[in-house]
Amino acid sequence: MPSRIVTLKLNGAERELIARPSTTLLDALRETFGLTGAKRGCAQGGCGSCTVLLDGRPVVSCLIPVVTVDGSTVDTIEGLADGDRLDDVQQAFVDHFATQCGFCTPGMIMSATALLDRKPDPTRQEVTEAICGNVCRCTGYEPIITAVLAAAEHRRGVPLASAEAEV
Amino acid sequence: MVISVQTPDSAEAAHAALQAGAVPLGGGTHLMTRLNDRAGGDLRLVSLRRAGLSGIGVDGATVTLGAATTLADLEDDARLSYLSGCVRSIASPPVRNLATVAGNLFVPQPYGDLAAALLALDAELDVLGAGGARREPLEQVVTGGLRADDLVTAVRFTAPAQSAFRFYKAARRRLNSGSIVTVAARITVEDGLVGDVRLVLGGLARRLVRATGAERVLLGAPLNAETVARAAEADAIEPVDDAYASAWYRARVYPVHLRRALLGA
Amino acid sequence: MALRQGRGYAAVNYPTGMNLGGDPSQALVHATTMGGFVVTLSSVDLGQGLRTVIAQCAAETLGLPIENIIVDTADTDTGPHCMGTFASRGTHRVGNAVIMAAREARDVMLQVAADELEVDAEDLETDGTGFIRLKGSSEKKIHVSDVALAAHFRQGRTISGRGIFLKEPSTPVPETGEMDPDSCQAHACTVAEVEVDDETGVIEVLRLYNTYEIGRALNPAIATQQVEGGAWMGLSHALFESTEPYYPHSREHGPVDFTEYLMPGPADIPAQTSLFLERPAADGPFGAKGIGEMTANAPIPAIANAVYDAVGVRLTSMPFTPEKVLRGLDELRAGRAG
Amino acid sequence: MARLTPIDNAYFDGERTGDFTVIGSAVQRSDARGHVTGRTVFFEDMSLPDMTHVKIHRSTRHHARINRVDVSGALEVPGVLRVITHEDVPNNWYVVLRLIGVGPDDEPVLAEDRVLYRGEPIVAVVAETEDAAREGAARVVVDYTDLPAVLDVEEALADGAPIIKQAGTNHFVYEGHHCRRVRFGDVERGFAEADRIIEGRYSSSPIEHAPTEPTGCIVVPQGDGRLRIHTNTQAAFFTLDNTALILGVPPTSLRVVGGTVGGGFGGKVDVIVEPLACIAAMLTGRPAKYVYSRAEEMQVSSTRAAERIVIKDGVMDDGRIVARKITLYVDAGAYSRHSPYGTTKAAAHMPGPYTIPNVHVDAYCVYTNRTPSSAMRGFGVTIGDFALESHMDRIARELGMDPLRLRLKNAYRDGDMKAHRKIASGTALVEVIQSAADLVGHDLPPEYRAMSSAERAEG
Repeated sequence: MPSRIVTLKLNGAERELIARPSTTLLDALRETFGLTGAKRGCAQGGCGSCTVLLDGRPVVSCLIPVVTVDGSTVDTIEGLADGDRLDDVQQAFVDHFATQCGFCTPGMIMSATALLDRKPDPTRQEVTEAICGNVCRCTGYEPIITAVLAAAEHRRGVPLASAEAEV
Repeated sequence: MVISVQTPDSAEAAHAALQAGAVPLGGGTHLMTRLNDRAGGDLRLVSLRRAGLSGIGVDGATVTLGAATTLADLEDDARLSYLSGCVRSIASPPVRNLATVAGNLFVPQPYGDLAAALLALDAELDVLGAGGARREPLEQVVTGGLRADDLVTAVRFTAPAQSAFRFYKAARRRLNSGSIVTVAARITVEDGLVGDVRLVLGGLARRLVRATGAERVLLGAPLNAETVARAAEADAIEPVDDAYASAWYRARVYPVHLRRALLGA
Repeated sequence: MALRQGRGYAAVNYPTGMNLGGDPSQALVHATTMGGFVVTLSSVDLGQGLRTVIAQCAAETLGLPIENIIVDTADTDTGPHCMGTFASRGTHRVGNAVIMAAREARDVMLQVAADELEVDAEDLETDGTGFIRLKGSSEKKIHVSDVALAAHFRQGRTISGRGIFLKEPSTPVPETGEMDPDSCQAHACTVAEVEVDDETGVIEVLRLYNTYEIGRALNPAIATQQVEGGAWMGLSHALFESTEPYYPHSREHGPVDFTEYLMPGPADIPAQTSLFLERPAADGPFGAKGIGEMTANAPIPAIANAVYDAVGVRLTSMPFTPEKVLRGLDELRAGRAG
Repeated sequence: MARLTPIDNAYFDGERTGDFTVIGSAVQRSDARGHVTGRTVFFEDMSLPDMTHVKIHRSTRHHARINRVDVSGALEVPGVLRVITHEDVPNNWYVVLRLIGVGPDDEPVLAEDRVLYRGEPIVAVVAETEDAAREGAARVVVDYTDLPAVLDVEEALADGAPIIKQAGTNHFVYEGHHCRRVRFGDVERGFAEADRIIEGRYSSSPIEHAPTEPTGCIVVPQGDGRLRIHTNTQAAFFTLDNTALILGVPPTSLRVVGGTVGGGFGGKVDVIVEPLACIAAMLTGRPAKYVYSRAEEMQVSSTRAAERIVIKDGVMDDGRIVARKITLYVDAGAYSRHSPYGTTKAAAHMPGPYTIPNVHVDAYCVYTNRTPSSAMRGFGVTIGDFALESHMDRIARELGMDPLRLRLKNAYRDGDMKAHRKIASGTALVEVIQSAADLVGHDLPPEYRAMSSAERAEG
């Protein structure tokens, strides 16, 4: 089985790995780089738990042989926070109690991040479209939608609930 | 098990890999789900991601979609706004960022809604085969398939006239749901009568169905509920049971959805 | 074609704890050198927020800020026995065990503080900010970190406590079914408003109104998560879910992925309006009842009853697929025609 | 901030005593930060060198005798280390029921001479990679003789039905009875006195827990000879005790570590993955992972049981329900797991939150050649509530009565005796109905408004 060296720009840094043909991007993130934020919920592209950004776009990383994306930019949940400081989508998920078991959360946040990067002022409908590939079995989605809309407001200058609380 | 993945940088190289027995990998949204989950013999893949097959060309009324263009690329292209409803009805953004135009042509029903739309638009395929490049009507490929070493490089169609294209999909959920009935149609109405119609049904049967019977009923007739009801009776469709709906239900609601697709209500 | 609206009602109760009892949970609590308190358990957090609520129970009982509490759980080498997280038992069973353990630890903590302050332990109180003070005095006080240091290094005492909760097991009488199944009962009433497409049988749930009686909302934000997520699951069961879509006639077409196994997505959810009532349970931790399971139950019949209200079809088989509604409508129409 | 469900203090005001500092406040979840940063560690996030993988060869038949199992093809697959058959399992019985005091053991860990459902595990394959384990499992060949399958609960109980269980009946036996019984008052007399009889039949199909995180575990052999089991079980000691019994080892030789679970809903109460992963680790001396694929989770893991519930009520024209007879069938699938327990819970829940003087319940736990069902959120109650509350609506319609008044009239209250002969206390059905009526502007007359769970008005 011919393995290949693959280079990724991963969360801003050039990283290399040796990949077998069957190694998926998800395998590479979790097993090679130890970035276990992206989860394996189904390996069928159906749950969205493994969503990461590939060249800025949300993708289900379980369906991508990593050798096919050599040279690409990959961003994962681990790259969002600035040290201990959560980014606004993460903070909104915390503030609005948008997590329960937490398994869908990283993928959900990456889908939401991709949306807000393209559309800082999404409608509720656009939020539901953006996260419709991310299965959550716990929350019923409403707090997640609320959190994404709150993060969007924050990007338009409205402080997050937590910031208000601190004042 | 996947024993190799080639990432050729040209259509010719990709085609050569197919001739050597490799299997084409578009977005992987169908094939990879199987490979991740099921045992199987050794498999060599050829990825089309880098083969120069992506891109959307609009030249006058002629539209050319590279085979490896993603569904998300179609969704984002304002020139293809008539396809937006169709594309957004397919799966979810993280899947549409991978899934390709040509891949969608070969997924089994009740998926493959873009294929229904392209068939309604009477698309042609650019195919690189053993004898070189050729054109194949999509309609022929939908029924007859392609050879294992044929490589689809592009899909071409004529853009529909203003508001002449209808796409309607009934599914169990609003978003990200397999089809129960998909209706894709190119239809023009002149002086109250149907002037031109091409009608394709997805989701109902094992394969896409060109509803030629319905087309005959519609052609030259007034586009109203009575005509559409007759049109819905005109084809022998063999609906199927699956996890989404029974054959009975599909058959039962097909006339309703045909009417909603063509008349809007 | 018509979209026809209807409203349906359902009211339910739900037992807390394993049926027939006999399902214990234990807790250990001990202070660390600087006044952190570790709650040691073997209980499992499934995402319902057990860790957080348990920390609240411990903090409240000890009279300390929640920041002082560490919950260490689900390692069978260190944590004492817990039956498990199911049967709406976590908050109730584990909460009670933690309160018992924390009370014992609190007693030691106050005794140590009393010895340091040279007063009677019975005259001390906690103020919730970390100080233990003489009742009625703002001067005479000691911080819990000093108490813990004193216990460790001066007095040579462990500030610790043990707790267990067990509802005595009941055995049903075979002939009559006489038994004591539950610890307490939570309650819910759901009003569902639906819209039914009478040509396709598709049900849309527009709104769910729910009142839940939950004993005590130990953490209203987490309780809200439980009830909203639970009502969503009820809706999902009602309209979509089955591993065997043709049960019992055929075992075929069983879903194998999240595409085929249908659940409402973010675009398919109704507006939920909820309200809590609190009738504290005599044996519940601060009166709390178990609510994790109940919340999925009432929406199902409420939706069925709303469909009847809308179109006159009595749905007797879950899930309420468009096909079942449409077959019902067809029968009604055939009956009317005949 | 989070949307908080309001608490209506007007109800039970006198009972809501207590002055709290932390209880009752919306303390932030201690796990939220880990969840949003991806730092929360689920069992599969553990990275272990030298890990092996377990995949299962499963029955393709609903009910069959196993004539022969040929594992030679599996062993030829490069990377396959071992195959595990029932002969490698020291005590080849799941004992979940024994631990809660219910017998007999009825489910093998790996099938021996027969299979009772499609998907039943027959051989476990341990390999260097998931791909190799999967390939190995696919290459196992089983020679079957099909036996008649029973796929319907009522057909299973009918005279002449093929008996699929070695215990000799297609139903669980409750202390000599065919079913869990509740007998209260005299239901036939109640029917005779009733103004009308209202009957209904309700059913459901199996439901999957569908946690986003599949059920699984990683077992790591320790230097001291013990096994450390990282698992997403819902019950750490349940897993520990069951696994020790199956392995025939002292419980002190195992350590279960878990507590962080990507959704359970009852499905992770089963102890299915841990014993085989432990055997794989013991046989290879290496860490072993066994995690369900999504397809296995959907079709092989336990379901919420399908139920069939028949209700016959004796009702007075004023809305009082004077008799309720319930026949309830739980489709346990091929094996007991927790279904006999859940069926008793279903019986205990009847006749719902109502005070009815004559009650007769027969709750059957029935075996069929289906995927075994087991615990799920609302175990024993969810489907019963669907039936009961649909039936209440049916009664209200038939009587032409307001559905909420019908419920209030029959609502159980403090001091009432339930059908299982326990005196009710802490009830609040009346109040949740009154409150919900207010939420939607549903008028209730003063006498219904004045009702209280704590006391009944005179007369």
